[in-house]
Amino acid sequence: KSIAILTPEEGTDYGWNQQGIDAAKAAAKAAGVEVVVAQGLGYGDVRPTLRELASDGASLLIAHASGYNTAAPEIAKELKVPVAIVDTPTGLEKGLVADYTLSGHQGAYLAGRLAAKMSRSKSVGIVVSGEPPSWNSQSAAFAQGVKAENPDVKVTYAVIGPAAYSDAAGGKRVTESVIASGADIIFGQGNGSSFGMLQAVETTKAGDGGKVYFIDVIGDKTPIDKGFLLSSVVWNIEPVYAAMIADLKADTFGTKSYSIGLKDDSVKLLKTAAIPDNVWTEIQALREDVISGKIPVEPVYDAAAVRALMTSVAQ
Amino acid sequence: MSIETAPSASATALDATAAVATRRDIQHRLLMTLGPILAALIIAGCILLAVGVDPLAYYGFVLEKGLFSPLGIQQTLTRMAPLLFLAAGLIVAFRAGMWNLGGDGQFLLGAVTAAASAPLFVQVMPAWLALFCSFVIAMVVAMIWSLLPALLRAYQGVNEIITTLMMTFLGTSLANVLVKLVFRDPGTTVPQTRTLPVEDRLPRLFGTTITSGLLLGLAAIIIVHLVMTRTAFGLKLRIVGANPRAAIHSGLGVPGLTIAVFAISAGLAGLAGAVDILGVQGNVRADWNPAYGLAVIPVVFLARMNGFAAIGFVFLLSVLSIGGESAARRLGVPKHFTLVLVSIVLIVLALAEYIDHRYNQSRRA
Amino acid sequence: MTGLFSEVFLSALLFGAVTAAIPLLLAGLGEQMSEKAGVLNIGIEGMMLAGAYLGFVGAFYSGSLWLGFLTGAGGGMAVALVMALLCVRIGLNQIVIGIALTLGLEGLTALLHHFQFSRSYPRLPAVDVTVIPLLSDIPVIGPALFKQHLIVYLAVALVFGMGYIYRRTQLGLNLQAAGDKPAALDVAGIDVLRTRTVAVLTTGALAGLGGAYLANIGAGLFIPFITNGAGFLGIVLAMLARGRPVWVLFGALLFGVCLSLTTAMQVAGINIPTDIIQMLPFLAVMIMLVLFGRRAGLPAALGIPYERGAR
Amino acid sequence: MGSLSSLSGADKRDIVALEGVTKRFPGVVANDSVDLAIRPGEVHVLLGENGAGKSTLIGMLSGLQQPDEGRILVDGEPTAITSPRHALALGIGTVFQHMMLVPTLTVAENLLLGGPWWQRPKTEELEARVAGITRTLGITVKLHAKVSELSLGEQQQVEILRAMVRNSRLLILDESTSMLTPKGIDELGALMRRLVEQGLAIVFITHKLKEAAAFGDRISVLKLGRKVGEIPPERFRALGEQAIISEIVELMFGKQKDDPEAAQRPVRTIHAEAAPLLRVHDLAVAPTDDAPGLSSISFDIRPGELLGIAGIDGNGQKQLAEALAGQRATAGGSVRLEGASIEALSVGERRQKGLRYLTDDRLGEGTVGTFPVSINFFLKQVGAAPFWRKGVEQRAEIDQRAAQLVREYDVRTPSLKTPVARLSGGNIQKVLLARELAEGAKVVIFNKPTYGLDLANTLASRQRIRDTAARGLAVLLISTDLEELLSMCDRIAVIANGSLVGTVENVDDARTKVGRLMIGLAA
Ligand SMILES: Nc1ncnc2c1ncn2[C@@H]1O[C@H](COP(=O)(O)OP(=O)(O)OP(=O)(O)O)[C@@H](O)[C@H]1O
Ligand SMILES: Nc1ncnc2c1ncn2[C@@H]1O[C@H](COP(=O)(O)OP(=O)(O)OP(=O)(O)O)[C@@H](O)[C@H]1O
Ligand SMILES: [Mg+2]
Ligand SMILES: [Mg+2]
Repeated sequence: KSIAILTPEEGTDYGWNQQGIDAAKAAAKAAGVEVVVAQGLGYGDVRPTLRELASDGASLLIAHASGYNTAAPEIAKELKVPVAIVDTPTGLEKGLVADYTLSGHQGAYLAGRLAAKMSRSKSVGIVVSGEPPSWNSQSAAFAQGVKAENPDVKVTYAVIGPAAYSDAAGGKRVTESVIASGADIIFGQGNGSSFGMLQAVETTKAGDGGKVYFIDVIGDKTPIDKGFLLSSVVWNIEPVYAAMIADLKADTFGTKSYSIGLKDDSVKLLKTAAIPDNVWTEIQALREDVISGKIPVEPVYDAAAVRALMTSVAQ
Repeated sequence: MSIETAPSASATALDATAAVATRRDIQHRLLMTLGPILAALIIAGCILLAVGVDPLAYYGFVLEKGLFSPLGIQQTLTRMAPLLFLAAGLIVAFRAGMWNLGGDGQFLLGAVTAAASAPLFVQVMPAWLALFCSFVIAMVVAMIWSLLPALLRAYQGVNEIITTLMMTFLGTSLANVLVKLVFRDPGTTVPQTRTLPVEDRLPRLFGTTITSGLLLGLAAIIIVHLVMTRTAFGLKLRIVGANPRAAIHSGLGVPGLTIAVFAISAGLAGLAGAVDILGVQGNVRADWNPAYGLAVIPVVFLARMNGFAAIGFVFLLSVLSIGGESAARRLGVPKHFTLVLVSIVLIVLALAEYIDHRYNQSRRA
Repeated sequence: MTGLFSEVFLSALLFGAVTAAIPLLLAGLGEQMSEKAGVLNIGIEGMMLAGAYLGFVGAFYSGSLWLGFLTGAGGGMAVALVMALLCVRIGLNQIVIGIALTLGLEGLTALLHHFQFSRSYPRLPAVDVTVIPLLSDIPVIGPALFKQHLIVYLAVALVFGMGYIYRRTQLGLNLQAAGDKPAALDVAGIDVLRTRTVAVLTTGALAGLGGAYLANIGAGLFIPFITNGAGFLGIVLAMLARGRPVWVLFGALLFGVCLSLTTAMQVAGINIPTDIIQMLPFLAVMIMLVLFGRRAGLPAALGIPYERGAR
Repeated sequence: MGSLSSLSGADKRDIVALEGVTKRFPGVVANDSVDLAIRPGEVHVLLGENGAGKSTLIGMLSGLQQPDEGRILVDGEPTAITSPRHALALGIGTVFQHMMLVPTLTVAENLLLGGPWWQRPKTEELEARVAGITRTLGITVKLHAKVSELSLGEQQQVEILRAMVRNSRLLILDESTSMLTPKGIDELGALMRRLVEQGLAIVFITHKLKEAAAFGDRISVLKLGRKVGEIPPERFRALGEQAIISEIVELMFGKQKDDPEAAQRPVRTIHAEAAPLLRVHDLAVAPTDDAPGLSSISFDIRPGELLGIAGIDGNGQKQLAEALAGQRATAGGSVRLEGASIEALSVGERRQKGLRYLTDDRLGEGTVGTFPVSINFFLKQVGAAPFWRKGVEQRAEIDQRAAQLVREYDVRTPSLKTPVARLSGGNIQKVLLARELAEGAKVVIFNKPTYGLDLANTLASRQRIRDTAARGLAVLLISTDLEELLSMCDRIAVIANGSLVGTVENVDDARTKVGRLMIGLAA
C-alpha cells in the first residue's frame, strides 16, 4: 500500500508544492503507508507519470495541481486507481475521484483584518502571479477582511502577468509599483515569483519611510525571513490526506469533498514577532467569530469576480 | 579529371552500386547516431556522478521506463504524435528556406480551436466526423495565423524569423485570452476549455494507451517527406529554399509558393496541437504551453530535414523525455536534468556529424 | 481614480519600466553584435541564464554587486565560448547549437539552484542607486530615470558606445564585413573567425550582464527559468533594430513601458486581462512592420559559417 | 614529388618563386608540381583552360590555401604564406576572380578594411593616398559611393586600387579583364605597363590570347594542373603577336595553326521582309536602389537574325534582359512575340511562348548549385510532362533525357547526380544552353554567354549561338566583348544609361561606329 503525490514544481518552495508533499508524507506516515513523491512535473501532460505510479502499485494518486484535474480522473477510470484532484468540486466519483478544493479564504479574511489594522498608510496591496481559483478566493477574502476592518483602507490588486509563476523580476517590479502607490502591506501569492515580492518588500521603503510588511500564503517562510514577514495564511493539508486515506479504507472515498478551515487549524494565521500582542488577540477573537459563522466568509473563485470586487473596493 | 558520363550503360551499374552504398550508408548512419548518443550519455553521466547519482541506475531507468517496459514504450509512442506533426511542418518550411520559428503559437492556436470545437461537434455529429472537423478547423486557424508573416515575407521581404517569433508571442497570449474569455468551460472554476470525453477522442491502438495520433503523425511526416523529395511541388519549394533567385528566374511564382509553405507548415503545427488535444489532453488549460516547437527544431536539422531520420530523432527525444522524467524521480535528481541530457545529446550529435563530414572529405582527397 | 496616480506611483512605474528594459537592452545589444558579424545567436537565452546564475552567485557570496556583474558577464562569455568554438570555429549549425545551449543552461542552472539555494532562497540587499544631481529633481521622470544603479547609466552609455564602434572604428567595419561578405574581410587581412569570435564573446558578456542585472537588481535573487524568454525578445529587438543600437534601446523601453502599463491599468482598476496588455508591444511592432515593412537589412552571410576558400 | 628541373631558375631577382608546388582537392589535383618565377618589371601571364589550376595557384600566393607539397620562395627565402594578412605583409596584392568587396560599405571603407581594429578609419590619409595613385594611374573612383552602387567595371578598378594602396610589390590580377570594355582593357594594359616600369611584378590571368600577347612579358601555360610551357621574355620579344598566339595555342591545345578566335563571320542571308519575331517598342523600366532604369527601348529581331547589344557593363543590359524575360516589372512600352503582346505574361508563360533567357549569373540565378546536374536541366520545366506526371517525379525519364543532353552538349560531369556547382563554369554554361535551347524556343536572349569561359568553351558556346540563329530563331546577344559581337551579330545596338543610343549594321566599319557610340559620340 502506498500513496503518490504529483506536484508541478519542486517541493522546496515554502508554498503549495512543499505543503502538499510534506502533508502527504505526514499523512502516509501516520497511516503507515509508503509515499512516492513525483515533483517538478510542470504543467504539461502528467498522464505518463500517473500511469507509471499506478502501475508501480500506488493505491492513491494525489494530483496536486489544478492543471492535473483532467488527466487524473481519466487515468483513475482507465486503471481503476483512486485519485485526488483539486479545484473540481463537481468531479467526485465514488471510489475513484475525490476532490479537495482547498481555500484558505477564512485565513485570508483574517489576514485582511490584520493588514487593515496594521497598515500605517491605510493602503494595502495584493500581488499575484496568476489567477487560479484558490488564490482568487484568498485575494477576495483578504480584500473583504480589509474592508470589514476599515472601509477607508485602499486595496490595490495587481497580477504580474500571464504565466508568470517563475517571474521573480516581475514580482519584484510589480510589488515595487504597488508599494509606490501607497501600500505598506503586501499580500502576495505566487510560486517562484513570490520570492521577488518578498525581495521588493525587503528592499523598498513605504511612503512614510518605514518598513513594508509581507503576508504570505500556504507555506511558512519564517526560515528565510529577514524580518519583513508579517504573517502567512498557512495551510495544513495533512488532515485532508489523512481523511482521504481513511475514506479509502472505509470505502467512502469519492463521496465527499474535503476542505480546510480555521476550525481545525488546517488554515491558520502565522504569528510573527511583527504582530503586536493586542492585535493578535483581536485577530484570535475574530477567528472565533469566523469559525462560529458569526462572520460569514464566502469563497469567490472566479477571476473576473475577484477583479470586480477589487474595483468596487478600490473606489 | 572530368569523368565522361556513359549514361545508359552505366546507369544501371550506378544504381546497383548505389543500393550497396545505401545499405552501408544506413549502417554508417546508425553508427554515427548511436556512437554520439553513447558519448553524450557518458558526458551526462559525469554530471550525474558529480551530484552523487549513479549514472548506470539513471540510464537503466531511462531505458526501462522510456523504451523497454510496455508502459514506457506506449507513453513514448504517444508523446511522439504531436512532435511528428511539428517536425513535418518544420521540414516543409526549412526545406523551402523559410525559418518558421512560430511553431509554438500555431500549435497553441490549433490546440485551442480543436479543444473548443470538438466537444461541441460531438454533440451534433458522429465522433469521427467531429474529430475530422476539429482537425480541419485547427489547421485552418493555424494557417490564418501564419498569413501575416507569409504575406510580409512574400511581398515585402520582411524577415520571417522576426515576424514568426513575434506571432508566436502573440499567439501564446491570444490562446490564453481565448481560453479565459471565449471558450471557457463554465462548469469549472479553473480556466480551461470544455473537455472532450475520453471515449470521443482519437481511438487508441490495439487496446494499448498509444493514441492513433501516432499513425496520423507518421503518415504526415512520411507524406511530407515524399512530397518534398518526389513531386514537382516539393521540388519547387526546394528551389525556392535553395536559391530564391533561381526560382524567380525559372518562372516559379515565388510569393505564392512562399504563402503555400507558410500555410502548410503552420497547418501541420496546428494539426500537432489538435492531435495532442483530441488524442490525449481532451482540453486546453489557460497558460498551457508545452513548447514542443523549440525542442523539435534542432531535431529536424540533425535529421537534415529527412522525414525518416526525423522520425528516429523524435523517437529518441520522446524516450529521453519520458524515461528521463521517470529516472529523475526515482533517483531524486530534479527533472531539469533531462534538459541537460537532451542538450548534450544534441551538441554531440552535431559534432559527430561535423567529424563525419570532415572524415569523408579527407578520405575523398 | 486620479488620486491613484500620484507622482510617486507614476515614477515607480517608469522606474519599473526601465528595470524591465535593461536586461532586454543588454541582450539586444549583444545579439546585434553577433548578427552584425554574421552569427545568429539563438543561444542568448542560455547565456543570460548563465549570467543570471553566476552573477547572483558572485554578488551573493562576495557581497559586491559589481563582482556579480563581472561573474555574470564571465558566465555568459563562457557559454558564448562554447558557441564560438562550435559555430564559428568549426561551423556547426548555429540554430541547433543555440537551442541546445539554451536547453542545457536552463537545465543546468535549475539543477544548481536545486542543490544550492532551493532551501534558503537567498536574496540580495537593496541596491545602491547613483543619484544624478538636478536631473533627479525633475518630477516623475527624475526619480525614475536618474536614481538608478550606476550600471543602468553604463548600459545606456553602451548604446552610444556601440553606435560609435559600428560607425567610427575599424572594428565596426570589420564586424559589418564579417556579416556581409566574410571572404572580402579575409582577403583584406582580417581573420574572419577571430572577428566573429570576438563578436560572439561580446554577445555572451552582454547577455550575461543582462542576466546578472535581471537576477541581482531586477529580482534580487535567482530562481530557475528566471529569464522567461528575455533572450528571445533580445533576438527580436536586435533584428528589428537593423543594426542601430539606439533602436534596441527604444524597443527595450517599449517593452518595459508596456509591462508597467499592465500594472498601471490594474492598479487603476481597469479590467483588461494581462494577456491582452502584454500583446501590445508585439502588436505595435507587427503593425509597424505591416505599414513600413521592407526587407529587413539582415547581413547577407547571417547564419552561414565561414570557411576560407570553401566553394 | 614533381620535377625540380627548373630549380636553378630560382633566380635572386625573383620576388616570388614556386618550386614543385602541388595542391590537391577532393578528387582533383589542382596544381601538380608547378614551378614558377615571378620577377619585378614583368607582366607574367598565366594561361590555361577552365579548371587548369590558375586560381588555385593564386590562392596559395595570397595565403588562402597552403600547398600540399613543394615550397614558395619570397625574395629567395622559403616562406609559408599562412594567411591573407601574411601575403599582404609580404607585399602580395591580389585582385581575385570573384569580387571581394563588401557591398554594403563605401569604396573608402573597403579600402580601409584591414587596419588595426581599435583605430578610427583614417579616411583623410586614404583620400590623399588615393588621389596620388589615381593621378598616376589615370583612373577615377567615387570614394564615398557604396560599392553596391558601382558597376562591375568600377568595382574591378576599386580592387586594383586597393592592391595599389597597400604598396604591393606583386600585383596579381585573376581574370580582371572579363568585365571590362575594350577601352577599359586597353587602359588596364597601359596601367600594367606603367606599374611594371615602376618596378612591380604582375601576374595576369586571362582567357584572351590577344591580351596575353599584347600585355605580357612572359607567359606560362597550365594544363590539368601541370605547367606545360613557358615563353620567356627574350622569346616573347622576338616573336610577333600572331606567332605568339599560335605558339600558345599549340601549348594549350596541341597542333593548331591560326588564332582560333579570329573565326570569320559566315555570311548569312536574313529575310528582310519576314515579320519580326520579337518587337520591342518604347520599353521603359523604373530605376531601383541598385539598378539603373531603362527608357524608350525599341528594336525588332527577325527570324534568323542575331542582334547584339553592346555597351559598358552596368548600363541597363541586365535590366533589359530581365524586363524581356518577365523577371522585372516594366513601366511602359510593349513587347510582342510573333505579333502577340506578352507584357502581361509571367516568366513561365513567356517561356511557354518560346522566349528564352540565358542568364549571365550562372550560379546566382541560373542554377541551384546543390541540386544534381540532371535536375538543373529541367529547372524551368518543373511539373511538365514527361518528366513529371500528375506532379510526381519520373526519375527514369529525367535521367534518360539528362544523359542525352549531357552527351549532346558535351557536359563534363562525374555523374548526373553531381551537384551542379561542382562543375566548372564552362560546363555549367553548357547546362544552361541545353536548357534554354530546348524544344519550343523562338527568341533567345543570351546575356554575356562566354563570360569567364576558356577558349574552347567560348568557341563552342558561340557556335551554339550561331546555330541557334541559323535554325531561324531570333537571337538577342548581350555582351561587353565587342570582338564577340562583331564576330557574330547581324546588327549591333549600343546601350548607354538605360537607352539604346544607336544601332549599326555589322559591316566593314561597324567597329568604329560602335566604338564611337559607346563613348558617347554619334555613330
Ligand atoms: N567543391 C568542389 N568539390 C569537388 N570538386 C569540385 C569542387 N568545385 C569544383 N570542383 C571540380 O572542379 C572542376 C572545375 O571547377 P572550377 O570551378 O575550378 O572551374 P573553373 O576553373 O572556375 O572553370 P570556369 O572557368 O569554367 O569557371 C570541375 O570538374 C569540378 O568537378
Ligand atoms: N576549394 C576547392 N575545393 C575543391 N576543389 C577545388 C577548390 N578550388 C579549386 N578546386 C579545383 O581545383 C581545380 C583548379 O581550379 P582553379 O579555380 O584553380 O582553376 P582555374 O584555372 O582558375 O580556372 P578558371 O579559368 O575557370 O578560373 C579545379 O578542378 C577545381 O575543381
Ligand atoms: Mg580561376
Ligand atoms: Mg572559373
